Amino acid sequence: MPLQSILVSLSRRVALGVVVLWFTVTLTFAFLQIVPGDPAALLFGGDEIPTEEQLEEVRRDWGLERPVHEQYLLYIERLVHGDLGRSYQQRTEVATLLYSGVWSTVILAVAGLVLAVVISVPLATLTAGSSTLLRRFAFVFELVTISMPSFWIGIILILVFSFTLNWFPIVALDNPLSLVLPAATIALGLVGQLSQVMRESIERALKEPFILTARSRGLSDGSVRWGHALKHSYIPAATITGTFAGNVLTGVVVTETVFGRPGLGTITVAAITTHDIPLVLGVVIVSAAFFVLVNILVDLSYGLVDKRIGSSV
Amino acid sequence: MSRDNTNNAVTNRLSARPKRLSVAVILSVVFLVLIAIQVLFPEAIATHSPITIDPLAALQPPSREHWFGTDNLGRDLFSRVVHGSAYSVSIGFGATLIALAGGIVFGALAGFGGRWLDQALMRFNDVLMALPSILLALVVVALLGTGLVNTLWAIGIGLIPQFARLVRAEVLVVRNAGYVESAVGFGFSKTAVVCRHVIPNAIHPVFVLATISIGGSILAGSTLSFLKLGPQPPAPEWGLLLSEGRSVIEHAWWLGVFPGIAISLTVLSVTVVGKSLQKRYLQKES
Amino acid sequence: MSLLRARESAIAPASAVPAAIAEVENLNISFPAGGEGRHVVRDVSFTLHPGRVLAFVGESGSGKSVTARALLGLVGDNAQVRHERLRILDHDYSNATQVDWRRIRGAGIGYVLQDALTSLDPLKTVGFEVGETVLEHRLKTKREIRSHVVDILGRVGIPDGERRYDEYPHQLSGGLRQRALIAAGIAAAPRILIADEPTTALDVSIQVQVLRLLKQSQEKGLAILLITHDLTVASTFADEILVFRQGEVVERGTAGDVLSRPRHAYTKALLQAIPGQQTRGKRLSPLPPLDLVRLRPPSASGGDGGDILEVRNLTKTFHSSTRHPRVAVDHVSFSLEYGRTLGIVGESGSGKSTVARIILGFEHADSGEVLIDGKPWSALPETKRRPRRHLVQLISQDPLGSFDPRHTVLRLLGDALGTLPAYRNTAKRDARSYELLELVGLERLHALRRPRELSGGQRQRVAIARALAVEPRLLVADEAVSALDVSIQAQILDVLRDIQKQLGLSILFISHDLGVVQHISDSVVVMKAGRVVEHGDVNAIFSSPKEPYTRELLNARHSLSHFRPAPVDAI
Amino acid sequence: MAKKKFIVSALAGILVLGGIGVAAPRHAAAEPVSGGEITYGTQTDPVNWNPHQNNQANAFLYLRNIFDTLLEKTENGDFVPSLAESYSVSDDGTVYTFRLRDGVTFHDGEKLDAAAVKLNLDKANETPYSIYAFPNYDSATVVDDRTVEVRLKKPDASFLDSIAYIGWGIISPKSLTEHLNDLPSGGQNLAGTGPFRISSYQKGAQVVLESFDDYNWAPETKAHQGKAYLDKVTYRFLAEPSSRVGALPAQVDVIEGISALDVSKFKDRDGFVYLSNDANGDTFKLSLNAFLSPLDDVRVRQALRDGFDLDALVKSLYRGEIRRAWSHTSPVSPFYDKSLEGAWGNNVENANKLLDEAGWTERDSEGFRVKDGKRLSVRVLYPTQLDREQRSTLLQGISQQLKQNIGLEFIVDLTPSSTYLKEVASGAVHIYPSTWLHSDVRKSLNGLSNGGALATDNKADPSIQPLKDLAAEALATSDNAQRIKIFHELQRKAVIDDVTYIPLLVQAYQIAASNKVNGLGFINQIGSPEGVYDVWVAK
Repeated sequence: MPLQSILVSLSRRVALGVVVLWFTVTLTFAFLQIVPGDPAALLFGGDEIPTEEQLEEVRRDWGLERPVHEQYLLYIERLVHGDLGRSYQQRTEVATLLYSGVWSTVILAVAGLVLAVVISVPLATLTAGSSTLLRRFAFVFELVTISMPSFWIGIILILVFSFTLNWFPIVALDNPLSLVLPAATIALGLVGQLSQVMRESIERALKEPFILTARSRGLSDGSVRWGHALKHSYIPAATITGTFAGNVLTGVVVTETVFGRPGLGTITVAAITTHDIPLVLGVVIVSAAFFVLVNILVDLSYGLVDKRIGSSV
Repeated sequence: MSRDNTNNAVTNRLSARPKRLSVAVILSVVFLVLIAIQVLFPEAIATHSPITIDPLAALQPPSREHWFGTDNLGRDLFSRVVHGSAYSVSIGFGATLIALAGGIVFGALAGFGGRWLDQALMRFNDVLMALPSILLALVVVALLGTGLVNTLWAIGIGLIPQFARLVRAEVLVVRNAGYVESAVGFGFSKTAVVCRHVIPNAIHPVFVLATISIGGSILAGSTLSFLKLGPQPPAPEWGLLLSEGRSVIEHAWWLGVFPGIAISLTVLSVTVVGKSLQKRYLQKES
Repeated sequence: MSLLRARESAIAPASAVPAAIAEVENLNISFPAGGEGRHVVRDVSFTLHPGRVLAFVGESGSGKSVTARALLGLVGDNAQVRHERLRILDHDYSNATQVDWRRIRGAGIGYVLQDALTSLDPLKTVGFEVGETVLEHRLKTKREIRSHVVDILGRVGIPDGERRYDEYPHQLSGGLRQRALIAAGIAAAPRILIADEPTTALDVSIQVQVLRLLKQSQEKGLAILLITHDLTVASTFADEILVFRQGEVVERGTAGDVLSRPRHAYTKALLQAIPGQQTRGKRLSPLPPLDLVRLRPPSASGGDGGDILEVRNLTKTFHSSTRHPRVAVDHVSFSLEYGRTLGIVGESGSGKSTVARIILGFEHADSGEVLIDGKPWSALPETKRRPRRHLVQLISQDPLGSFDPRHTVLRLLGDALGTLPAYRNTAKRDARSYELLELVGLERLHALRRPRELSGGQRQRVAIARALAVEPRLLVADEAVSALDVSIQAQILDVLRDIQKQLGLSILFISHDLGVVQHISDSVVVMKAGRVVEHGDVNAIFSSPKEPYTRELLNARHSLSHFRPAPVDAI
Repeated sequence: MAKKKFIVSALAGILVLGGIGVAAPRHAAAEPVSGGEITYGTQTDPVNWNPHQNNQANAFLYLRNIFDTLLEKTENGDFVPSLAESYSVSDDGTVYTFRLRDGVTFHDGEKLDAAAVKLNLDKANETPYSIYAFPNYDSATVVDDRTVEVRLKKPDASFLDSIAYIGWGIISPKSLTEHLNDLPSGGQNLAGTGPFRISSYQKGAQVVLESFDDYNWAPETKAHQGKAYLDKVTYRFLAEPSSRVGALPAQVDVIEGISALDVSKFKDRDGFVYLSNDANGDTFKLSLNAFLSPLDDVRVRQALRDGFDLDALVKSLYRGEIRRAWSHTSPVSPFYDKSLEGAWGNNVENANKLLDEAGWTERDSEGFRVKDGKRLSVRVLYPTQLDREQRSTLLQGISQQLKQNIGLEFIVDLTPSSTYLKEVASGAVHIYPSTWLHSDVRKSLNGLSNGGALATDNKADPSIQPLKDLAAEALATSDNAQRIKIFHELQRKAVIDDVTYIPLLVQAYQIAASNKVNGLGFINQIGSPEGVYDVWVAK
């Protein structure tokens, strides 16, 4: 695919992504307007019931007395300038809050995804189309991980590997080992699906004539699997991983809660439960942008792995 | 020479390969039947009332009297699990039904509605997909409040994009299938073709996805319960039981183990059945 | 003809035959899966000699490919292979381990499959695929491999190997792709080459090039095992032919003997089934003619001498966002008289199928018009065309795809009949369906099967029955016999001819196979790149083509079948 | 204006002794050692780090390390110097004069002076910025560099409680003027005068505090003077109870918030220290909306109060680690009315009689009492985020018993805080379970005098005016005995006569630590865990 057409399709996707982002923000904004609860009352906080005058003051302070459409336009205008507003509950820049959580979450998510891939690839490649004991083990392992709520997996991992065996700390965040169990919790949520999908496409590839051709060249079973068939599982695997990565916040919320880790998940739950509209919108924007970005990357990677894509479209 | 019987032999060999049900599928179906009985007749199976408290019998380990032990108020855990099945199963089915209905409407409109409607709907779908499902669920709960029915909506809405995509893709595939063109060639009207051929043929994979997403919905429900955003106590919903049991798992392991096993076995069974349906219906066609 | 000369030089006196480099005696292969066990190869023996070509000929499922794969130990994990002797390149492979097999694959025996698009890994570069064998057997280092591969690519006639090295299979044309596949097969300089249907699915002109390439390798002393369903190809190319049928060798001998003096009835039937000039007006299959007179509609033939189909100046351009617009049909005009057959020939991409789709009303032409029965057709809105749609029916290459997979044959026919006012009644519909099945040579028990459970020939018969059900005037047969084995093809061609003769239907017969077109058509349209190159009576065009392109096509076919088997009944 | 001068040195000795009694470790044997660090597993990541804006008792342990107040409250309710070395009150009780300690600096190098204190007091009384505005605060005046005068609108006995409360922690004027908007999110800009300063803060994860080397102004309530023993403390937020418990001792040195079930793992076990402390302020109780049918009938309220066996429930749930409550007010409060103990509760027979009298005589198919076709039903609204220590389980237990014993439907509605306000506004809520933690006389009185439930439910009702008058009298009087008398009267009214409150649990705080950690304790004023100024680690 020539560079120019890559750029054209890239810019088209980015434009589309911006539209999706804008849609998402608008939808969420609209959603949150219907959610019950007076933001002014939340802003006031405290023990005592505020008077109407006090509420008025707060509303003026935060521009809540304006009509909804004005608030929306103001929000979008600020957003275009990179201003995400200020959290109601924490009275801090939303951007600062998100920034404080985003790296921890990204590290956790990436570690989880990498671990999932590291487990799934050999599991799928070695067991595709075979009926060995390993295949049976893989079958059971995948089904069990698919069937367990991830918070339960997390709790069991903590109990066994942190509190009982003391292999992996979860408290000392500076210790890289503390990432192992949370990453494993995220990974186990993906491993089942990922390796099943990969195995299916590897098995499909193994039935293709080019595999027979490869074998006829004297390649060993291993070379055929790793050298030829594995690559054919890339697209479905990347699709699943892309969807998962876009939706990684879901896994992260649970994992961060169970492990008491900082990050966007923790911020999300707090933002929603306290009805902190600017913060919720901030989280939505960040995760939707992440989703859009990941999917653009995944789409582009298709073309890199399979040259037929892009030239045929 | 009999008419082309060599070819015949080949096709017969391919199509007549016996598809036996595996032990896993049989066990799963049996387990799901048990769950169905629990849902329909919980009183017949439960040994105790699920809500009667008995402070003197609190936190007893599993015994002949209390098969799964008792919780911190002395309620019989087995009976709570039995009664809770209705909640979890309703979440699984309810959310899937919502997703199915929404997905078919969206997907079919996009698949048949022409280019612009398709583009608009699919962009909207992208938006729903870009919203992490947990956020969607959290917002829905914030909007509607907690409780079983709201949980079900919270999960179901999040699943719609998946179904819409599949329905649309299937409709597009089937729409271009040879038999649709052939029906047109015989002079059937567009409506007749859609009703007779497109929908019946597009719906199979959708039902398979539905089966699998029942399990996913049960898991999602338990996650919402864990975040205290699902059904509220004293409902014996499994996720809630598990969530409540987790803090005492070191002292009363049964509270953290049996509800978890109930969830996992149910989801596992649904998944096994779904996968087997997928094998039987989808791979045969491809 | 260089090929012709090459063959003659290869046929040398028996005493000159070099010593065998592969010997197989009484090979038996079965698949014991499912308990009953399937015996796919029975007591097959053969030998391969340097510089000589052995051909396995047979229809699909006859066991020819499996037999060849036994030489590579690639029969399949669950297969049972028994033999009295299996010697390859002076080694006994009776009890060979996987390691032994891997040593001989690629390095000792090269293997070339049909359809390079699926036989080359689409995600690997051509260079990688060709070099893989060499690297696997450590014949070259990674540093040397590039120049070695480029060299081989040059040898198989792929120009600009440096560039091609980094390209992917889909970027190559069909001919180059097949050459690349052969390059991969011979890259490690094996002494035996197995070529399994190496020319199937290629256009005639490219088939010739590929065979020529194989011939060159043979001349350099390679022993070639050619597997083909095409007797013509085998006859041009092979020194010795084994005819396979249901896992057994029914006939063996030199190419000349087998083709000119077939002993076995099966071989004779096969030869007789090959369509072409000499078979015009004759039956290809040994089956009796159908009795279709009952089907004859009361108002059979329309105005004699008139045209059922008239195509005027059709043009169709396909637009795509990433590519240049492609003109698929370019000012095409022709007509078809009542009760006649018009053949359209052309290589892939010539636009013949697009013309068919426009005629069927599945595609809109950019300009131009199609008239059916002298009345507007393509210009009509769909709602107006719908009541007349039954007049034009399609018989496609892939009948399976044209059947709703959920329906039984009975339902398929019933649905079609339901469009006619006379068959609103279910009982009437069923009775008529059974009648139709019988008429196209199927049995009642087939009515309750689903299309998937039928064989390819049976499916095509169902498709024909369904088309006939709605009392059409024009049948469009788009590559209707291309996917069928030669004996089945013969049956279906006979059925089509019976239909035409007895019902007076008109047939538009589209095919890339010149022989088939020559056999069945009254007149012919030759298409290339969306244009009509030549149009006229079939005999005139095939005997004295005016246009260079037509001549080219005919020459290519001729070089494939320089040897025309005499009509069998003449022997 | 006669001034009551408070002589610091005269009382110092007594106060130090008192201080040791509470804050000093019960297990301290060896000599304290300086240096070292600890990791402290806590329940709460503060929503807001600005002390003027934080009302989470579980966050005070961090804030108390970072901020000082003008005065400190002792265990027996007296106020002793902290940043103010002395104070005096005018005779009419409306003017308080504070003399500030010399040489106090903030973490950011600013000096503590009268202007800084005035700024803080003004800010702390400014709404909506502060949530701790004092209703009777009028103004603060800088008299000289080290003297501040505070004027009240009218005498108020609870003023010093606010002065000593962490909510009025003194923040660096630089922080308040230049970084006001950043204070809620913690970090380096949050400068106080306390023994520790924020080294780093990761939202949702942990806050690391380091010793403030200049610190030399500990109040006498502390066990030592000078800088803190520890060089560094890492507070790791572990919201999951099982994580805190599981992480001790291998991964953390100290934890707080231990469920009754987990106590046995640490209490009286080798290698561990376990401390527990009752909270000051209110107990965990049900606030009844006495203005909403059917609770507008006092007989129904009494029946509800007596219709369940609280002792058995508490014992089964908390295994003796948490006590049942008898009064609206915490038993550790000086205003606690001990005579309420054993005076009410678990009288099913009488409860049924009362309901019969009140006309709830019929029963429906589920066994609930019915009157005029209406079921005897009350709705309890409880925000999920307040649900800890199995409180919702306790409520369910009560619900179940009320159904079995007296046929009353007690619907426990758990709701996330985002919908809580909507539910409250709906007006169809009978009962709010709540705890209010403070040692503030005025707040206690407010609660006791509002006739139950939320102020919004009944603030206009004239029937509670006598209560309000009593409360106002208690607040205004300078006679503590009189105040205690009024308190007792109000408690008895609220629990026995009017039944506007049904006390359930005495809120308690727990700390567990590995036994090398010494000097842990609780905050005198409200009873929650104290900062780590006095904590040291045995080598």
